[in-house]
Amino acid sequence: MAFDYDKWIRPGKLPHIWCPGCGHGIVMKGLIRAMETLNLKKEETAVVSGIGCASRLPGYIDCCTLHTAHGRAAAFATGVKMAKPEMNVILVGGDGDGTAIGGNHFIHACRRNIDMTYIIMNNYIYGMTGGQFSPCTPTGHKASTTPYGNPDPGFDIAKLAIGAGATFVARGTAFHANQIDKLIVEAIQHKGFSVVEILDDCPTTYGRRNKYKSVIEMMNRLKEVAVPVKAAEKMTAEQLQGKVLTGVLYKEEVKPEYTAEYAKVIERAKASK
Amino acid sequence: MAFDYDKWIRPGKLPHIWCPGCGHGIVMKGLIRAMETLNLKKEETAVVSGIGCASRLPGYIDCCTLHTAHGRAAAFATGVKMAKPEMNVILVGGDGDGTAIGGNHFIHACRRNIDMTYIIMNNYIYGMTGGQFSPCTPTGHKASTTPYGNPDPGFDIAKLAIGAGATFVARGTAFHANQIDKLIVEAIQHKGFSVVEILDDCPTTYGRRNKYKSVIEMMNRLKEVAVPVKAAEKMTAEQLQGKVLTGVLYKEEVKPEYTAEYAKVIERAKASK
Amino acid sequence: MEKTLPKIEIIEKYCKGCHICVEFCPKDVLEMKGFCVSVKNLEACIKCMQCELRCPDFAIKVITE
Amino acid sequence: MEKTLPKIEIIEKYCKGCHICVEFCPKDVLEMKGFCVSVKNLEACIKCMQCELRCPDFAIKVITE
Amino acid sequence: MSRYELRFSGAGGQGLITAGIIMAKAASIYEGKQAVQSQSYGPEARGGASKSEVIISDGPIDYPKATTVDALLAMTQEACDKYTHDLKDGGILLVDSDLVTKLPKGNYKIISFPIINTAKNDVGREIVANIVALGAMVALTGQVSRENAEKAVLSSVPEAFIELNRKAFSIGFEKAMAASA
Amino acid sequence: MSRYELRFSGAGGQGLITAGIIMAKAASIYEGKQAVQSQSYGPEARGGASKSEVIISDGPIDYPKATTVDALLAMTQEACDKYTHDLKDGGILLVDSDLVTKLPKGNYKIISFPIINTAKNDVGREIVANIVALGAMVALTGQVSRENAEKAVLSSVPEAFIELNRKAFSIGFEKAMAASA
Amino acid sequence: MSKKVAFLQGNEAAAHGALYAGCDFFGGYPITPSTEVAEVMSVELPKVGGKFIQMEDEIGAMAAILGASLAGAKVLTSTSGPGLSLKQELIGYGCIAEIPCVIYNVMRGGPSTGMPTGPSQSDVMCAKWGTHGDHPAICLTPASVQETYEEVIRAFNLSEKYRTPVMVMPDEIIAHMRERIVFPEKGELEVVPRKSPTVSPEQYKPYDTSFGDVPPLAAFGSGYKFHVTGLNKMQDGFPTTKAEIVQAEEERQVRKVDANVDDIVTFEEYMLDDADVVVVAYGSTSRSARYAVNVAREQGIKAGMFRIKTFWPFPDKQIKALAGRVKGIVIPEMNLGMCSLELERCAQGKVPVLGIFRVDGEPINPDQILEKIKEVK
Amino acid sequence: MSKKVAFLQGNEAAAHGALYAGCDFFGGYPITPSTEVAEVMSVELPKVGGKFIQMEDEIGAMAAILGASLAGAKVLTSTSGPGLSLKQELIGYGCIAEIPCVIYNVMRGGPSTGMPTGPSQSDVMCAKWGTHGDHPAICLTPASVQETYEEVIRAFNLSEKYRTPVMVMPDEIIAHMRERIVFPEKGELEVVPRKSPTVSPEQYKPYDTSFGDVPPLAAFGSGYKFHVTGLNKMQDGFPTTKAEIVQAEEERQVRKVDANVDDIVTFEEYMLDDADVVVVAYGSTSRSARYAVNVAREQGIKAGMFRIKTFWPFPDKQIKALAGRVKGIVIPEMNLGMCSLELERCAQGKVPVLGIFRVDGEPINPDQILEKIKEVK
Ligand SMILES: Cc1ncc(C[n+]2csc(CCOP(=O)(O)OP(=O)(O)O)c2C)c(N)n1
Ligand SMILES: Cc1ncc(C[n+]2csc(CCOP(=O)(O)OP(=O)(O)O)c2C)c(N)n1
Ligand code: SF4
Ligand code: SF4
Ligand code: SF4
Ligand code: SF4
Ligand code: SF4
Ligand code: SF4
Ligand SMILES: [Mg+2]
Ligand SMILES: [Mg+2]
Repeated sequence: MAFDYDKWIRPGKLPHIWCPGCGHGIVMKGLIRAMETLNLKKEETAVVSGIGCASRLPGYIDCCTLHTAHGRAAAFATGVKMAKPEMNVILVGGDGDGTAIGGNHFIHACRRNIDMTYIIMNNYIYGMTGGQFSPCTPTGHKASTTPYGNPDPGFDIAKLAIGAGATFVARGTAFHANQIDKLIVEAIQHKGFSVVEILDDCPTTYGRRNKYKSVIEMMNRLKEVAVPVKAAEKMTAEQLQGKVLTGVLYKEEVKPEYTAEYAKVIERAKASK
Repeated sequence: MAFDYDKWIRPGKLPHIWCPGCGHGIVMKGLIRAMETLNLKKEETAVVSGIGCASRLPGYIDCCTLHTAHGRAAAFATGVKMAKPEMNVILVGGDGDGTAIGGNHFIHACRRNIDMTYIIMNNYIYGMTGGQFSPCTPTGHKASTTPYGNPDPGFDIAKLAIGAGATFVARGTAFHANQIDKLIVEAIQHKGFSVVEILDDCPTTYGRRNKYKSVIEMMNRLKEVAVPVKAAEKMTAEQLQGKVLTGVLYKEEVKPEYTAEYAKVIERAKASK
Repeated sequence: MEKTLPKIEIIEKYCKGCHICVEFCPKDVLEMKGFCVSVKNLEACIKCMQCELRCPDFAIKVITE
Repeated sequence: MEKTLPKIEIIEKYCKGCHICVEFCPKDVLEMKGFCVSVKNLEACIKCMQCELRCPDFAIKVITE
Repeated sequence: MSRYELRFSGAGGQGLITAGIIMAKAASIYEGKQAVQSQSYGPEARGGASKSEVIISDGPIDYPKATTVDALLAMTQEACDKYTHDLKDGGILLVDSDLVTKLPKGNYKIISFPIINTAKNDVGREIVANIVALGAMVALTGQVSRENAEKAVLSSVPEAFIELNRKAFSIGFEKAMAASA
Repeated sequence: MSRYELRFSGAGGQGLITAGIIMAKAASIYEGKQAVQSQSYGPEARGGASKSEVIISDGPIDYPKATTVDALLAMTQEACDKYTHDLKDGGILLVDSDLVTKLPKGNYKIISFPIINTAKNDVGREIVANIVALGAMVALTGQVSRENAEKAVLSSVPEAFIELNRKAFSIGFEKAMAASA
Repeated sequence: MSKKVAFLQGNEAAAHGALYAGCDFFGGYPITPSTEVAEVMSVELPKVGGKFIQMEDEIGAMAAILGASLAGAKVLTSTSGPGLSLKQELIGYGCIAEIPCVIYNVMRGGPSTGMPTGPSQSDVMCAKWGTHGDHPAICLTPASVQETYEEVIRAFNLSEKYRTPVMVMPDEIIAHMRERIVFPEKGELEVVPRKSPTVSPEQYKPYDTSFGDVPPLAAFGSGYKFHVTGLNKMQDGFPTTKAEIVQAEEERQVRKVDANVDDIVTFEEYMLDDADVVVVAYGSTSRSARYAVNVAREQGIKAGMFRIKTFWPFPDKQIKALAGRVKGIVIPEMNLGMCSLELERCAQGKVPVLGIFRVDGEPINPDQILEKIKEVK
Repeated sequence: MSKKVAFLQGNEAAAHGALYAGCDFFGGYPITPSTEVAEVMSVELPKVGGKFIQMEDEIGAMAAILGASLAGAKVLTSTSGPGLSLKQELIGYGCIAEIPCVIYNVMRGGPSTGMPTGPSQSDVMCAKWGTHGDHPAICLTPASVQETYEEVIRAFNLSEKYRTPVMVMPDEIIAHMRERIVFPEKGELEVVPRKSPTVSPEQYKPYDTSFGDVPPLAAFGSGYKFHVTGLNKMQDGFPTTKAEIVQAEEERQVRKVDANVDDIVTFEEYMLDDADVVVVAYGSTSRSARYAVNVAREQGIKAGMFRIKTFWPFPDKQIKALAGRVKGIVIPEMNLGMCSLELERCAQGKVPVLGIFRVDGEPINPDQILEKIKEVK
């Protein structure tokens, strides 16, 4: 049976604004399937984003949705979650939004380990503003502001999140569409701050400039570079050259979750009265 | 022979503003010894800071010194270094300045791997504003804004820097005073972004609140928790419980340095004319 | 055993003509017609749902009962 | 062999009386006098420079020739 | 003053902004007139309706946006519906006959031919439909000479595509002449 | 109006802000007068000179800062040098006799005794020198009753230190009475 | 029964005022000279089940309170100059998305780091004009510890009533001086609750002007689901670029405040009935002004004071009326002339506006004001 | 020899103007509708050995240009509303530390994210009042592509001459429209170099007023060593809280600009000689205004235009003079009335100020202005 996406999409809001072949739509579908799997209550679920193409996602989802300012999703969401810890709080956005201007809020959300799930749609570029390089654009690649090839090294978002203290980090790709929901389900179920990076593509501003002839070519690249963590264990460093690990990259359950810790502060404070 | 600190200190600027027993003075001395060891040219050396007690350091050093705004040292310094790549650029500041408000500039300087050295004086607290907790305050500890014990987990600055892409990360303590200059020397010599975290103490706003009876007690704690990386290799996980590794924690020399990469951009651009 | 054919629903006003469903259909069931996808060979469909899964635009549904 | 004694210079207006030099002198050469450090037993000094190294305030120098 | 207003409209990605720019460039750099080009676009830069406006005049141009449009190109039905409202009485309306089937009521000089298809079939690349359209607009409006317009086209495209564009321009120019004859 | 101005000055960390606050509290909460306390400090909050000002009045207090000071406490020479300038003619000046050796010229009622040493030796803890000084200021200024001031002291310190502070206050009060007698 | 009294700093009073107003979320980042607010909130909030969070910077703090407010909390942040500048982008977000919140900003010496421990009044203009774009502004400038307490409560009320960010801006003198404060009983002062929707979740629109210029705001997690954005939006909360809608919505956002100046603007008139010279003052400077006016009266000069309690919206009407009645306006400010420009605008050339401008970290003393009063002929 | 001409967008012209002025460092963060500036700079700067860096956010971009300027570079950043708000804290830093830099801000619909692709003029007030604390402000509002080119050059010149941040603020229409531009020859337009110290490094003080209100600025790495801070400072650059010094330095910082309005303020008078009605306009709106004035003249109405080229410092003197001469002032703005308030202040009640305020993302068209002109009786 066809999956009933409509149940989660606000009536009248499609078609969405994304370009033909933009990966963000594929990620949105994965998120919807995950929400359905978990049977989330729409009224008890907040979907929060910053600004960017990816950040337009909340407008389509029939929940409590918050399209904040560029880079600020994690900080707004922290406020929502602290005020209403019983809500499911899901953050969505682009690589630029999350790791450039939003980098500080991102690492601090990781540090606090507050129970929210952050889905980063990493298309290696600032799509919305027309294709300037982002902190995730690979070195040497072309963007509208790197006419001579990008001199900047890119972030490894997963490594950054782990370094900052996140307790669940996963990576998928828009090609591996049927895994997206599974990663998101596991992330939402995780008690603590979880990061799900989905590599996807911006054919419009990134693909053309970097000589990808079509959306399909870009999709196939995702297929080729991805190596599931399990498979990678059996591969040599050489074989892993240029590859990107996918699946659940990191998970720990020792570090306490932030709102639960704050509940204890309240207890202690009340006891002290 | 007594070390001639005066050569590097601006006449008439001592005594400095730091409290009795504040570790920042010890770090400043280490920095001066390092500058002397490397025989840096004062006019070719910029010392850049943000705002905070630690960030007052540049005012004392007889170089090109820049006391910027809270959290912005790394971004200002990036401008200085890009404009004058031949200068030595040294950043100094507190844990709050560097990892709270300055966290984003910090991780991006790590990512770019721009040839500067960042000395973070980590006293686990916002000293200058009177002892509110910082992102480095240990969980459970007392600060003026954590009357019931700090619910926040702290950053591991070294882990964060490595996660963000820094290529040299070291840690020392104010107790191990004679190692400070050695770490800084190695950091400055490293071609790329180097981070030197020095654990020191704020007796005034942190010590008292957390029941350290004296500056000496705080110093001795630093002595006890520190374990040199070499020594740690031979220790069990149990033995390492509650310890902090010191020495050069991470070093890699593969990632290209940023200003050198940009020089290549200039070459390519000129060639394209 | 008779094979039941699925109903492939295409929402034309959502389809942006990106070709993804066409390319990733293992049985070459679909084709582009102008800017929009259309079904060229329903018989061949094995209901693998790849097209529905991959379409970024919610424009194609494979209805199987 | 005669031991040459160092000169221990204390810059009173820099000293903040933090006790660090006193406590970390291995030979108990120093003591606090009011808010400021002073030398109590120069003879014992082994010129280890610990006091100079650790003083956060540039207030004590061990001059050895 | 001799203010002449053109509007190039269609869907995002059809290259109409470029067409407008080339027209304005032809007027202002090669024809010795004055010209201003401007455009507007929504957040859906790459879809939805898009427009590019060109004002051409012998003297200085103050207001850079259209007041009453002298000539309108509409490459989609949506654009035609949306942007005809201020086309002046007797103004020129050029449409792609395949895509714009519902023509507006009003006293317009309507010219229509299958612009995209011409690009695809006659020139060989759909992507130059905007230059076909431009050629047609140059022919229909007479604001710049064919030569100057061609110069503007050729100075605006990459070396490798010069021939393609020259061809597109010419065919557009000719088709319009024929269609309006 | 009965505006009375006090200034507590000394080095950062000597607890003079606290002394000022307690004085003002005594006046405003316990004595039924009105009082405002304010302070100023540099970036060197924990060193350098620091001051705390208290205005006491029977009616509303507009300007919250000192205009001409009625009574000044100076716990260091630096503070004495810096803050005496607007002490009024005939005003009260209380100093720590060990630390303030150069007394200002002018027509002041100067009272001096070794405040810190009193705290150290007579009370047993140097840290309560500020309360010793406060006791003395209460005695010298007569703006609040001894009882009300004591109440203010006791309501401002942690339970465990009540006795210590009571003692410090009393000794300060007595010493000042004796010194000014 | 006698009321609870205490001897508090302005900043401490502010925190207690917020608690009285029902504040249950504080997001902040420490900065001198406002830290005491955060410190008190960190102690008190969890006692009543509220949340205190120290964010990574001022932008994060502003974002957190906006998020919490949308989740139904009554929210406060506190800061000072540099922090206010950093918050500006998101203050604009609060304005366009119409999210109630209170920003308590202690004015210290600027620009930039300036003089962190010195008082100033030089943030009053950026209270209105700091963020880009058109937006409403409400800013209160209390002049005593008690008033700081009360004005923070009023700020919460105005913020809820008009669904917009409200600023309270004491100068450092007010923030740090200590005075006796009398706490009102519960119920004694008005506390305005958030206007919640009366319609069902299906019918709810977050900017539904059929309920007037200030539409009810539902909370996330309360059974309502809706969309909030910082883009220009329609009544249902979704973005639009339709010219008519954008114009209408922007105008409504500003009108909410402008059409209600009489409800919002408060001031105090002191000895104005027969005054020839009026000192216009706000914050701590008004205390010096009152002192000076009293002395002037003693000397037979007909001076009076108009004390601005609500700096924004500016009391245009009142100043215009005054300008027609007096011979001169004296404006002492701890800045280089900000209120002064507004007064000139309102005075319309009818009377001279004489400024006393200090930015040296020292208070303006009564003598300076008295001198200026005497300059008015 | 004929000059080089091109058909460019305002933003592209801005980048080329900067290059003409000797800009050799650009630090930015992309934002619609200003991205073309960064894009052109990323292509052109390295060709001449200059540096282009894309920072992690607008705050970082502002910090980077300030750092680079201290290291001797001529620096530019470009942004739009939300970015301008974020830069505010560090703009104040540039003011107090007196660091030359040019901020190019394209005005789009606000507040907050607002309407990123729609034009507006609603950042003009935050150009002056955005950052906390007292500080000087220079802001230019060009009205054509050619003028954008030239005004960016002038901005660099003013920035160096007065050692202070200078803003150039085209609205989105000017930024994105294309016109023919004629490039000046090298040497044809004035390019003001930085005033470098004439004294030896030992004698150098970065704020040495013995050289006047604008002391020479040495570059890091040029043999001079000195200290720079965002705290109130002495002439030698070190922090102070001494009242006299702070007051004097703050006043000097503002006086640098205020005492030189005649050098800084530029404007255009169009048909004003005999005008009864004056349309005051700036940026793209002035083009509609000129059109409307022409039509009005054709219809026998004595209309004229005063075009503000330098928005800050505001042309107080000129407007005050005009107000005494005309019957009415019409001010069309793409905001809800900002310049309008300044005009009211300057008009001092002598003439009515009639505003046309649009914030819907559409340009103000000549008809609207004409209509308003006719309202003046
Ligand atoms: C404060 C601020 N700065 C800059 C922008 C401009 N801006 C909008 S989206 C964006 C980047 C988008 O990139 P990303 O987050 O990767 O999302 P994508 O569009 O690629 O999906 C930028 C720079 C803005 N809206 N606000
Ligand atoms: C924008 C801004 N926000 C906040 C502050 C207040 N502030 C000054 S220093 C500081 C923290 C200092 O802590 P840290 O960097 O750890 O240095 P320390 O004083 O502990 O050495 C804060 C929060 C400020 N000056 N500017
Ligand atoms: S510009 Fe790129 S990221 Fe944005 S919608 Fe188009 S393809 Fe997607
Ligand atoms: S407050 Fe703490 S960090 Fe600051 S100078 Fe004192 S001891 Fe050092
Ligand atoms: S379900 Fe599978 S086989 Fe059938 S059309 Fe879709 S992709 Fe092709
Ligand atoms: S994948 Fe979807 S949008 Fe793309 S062509 Fe197929 S149906 Fe159309
Ligand atoms: S040199 Fe060593 S032994 Fe001598 S006084 Fe110093 S610490 Fe003591
Ligand atoms: S360590 Fe330095 S400051 Fe401390 S007591 Fe000794 S000399 Fe004085
Ligand atoms: Mg992206
Ligand atoms: Mg610290």
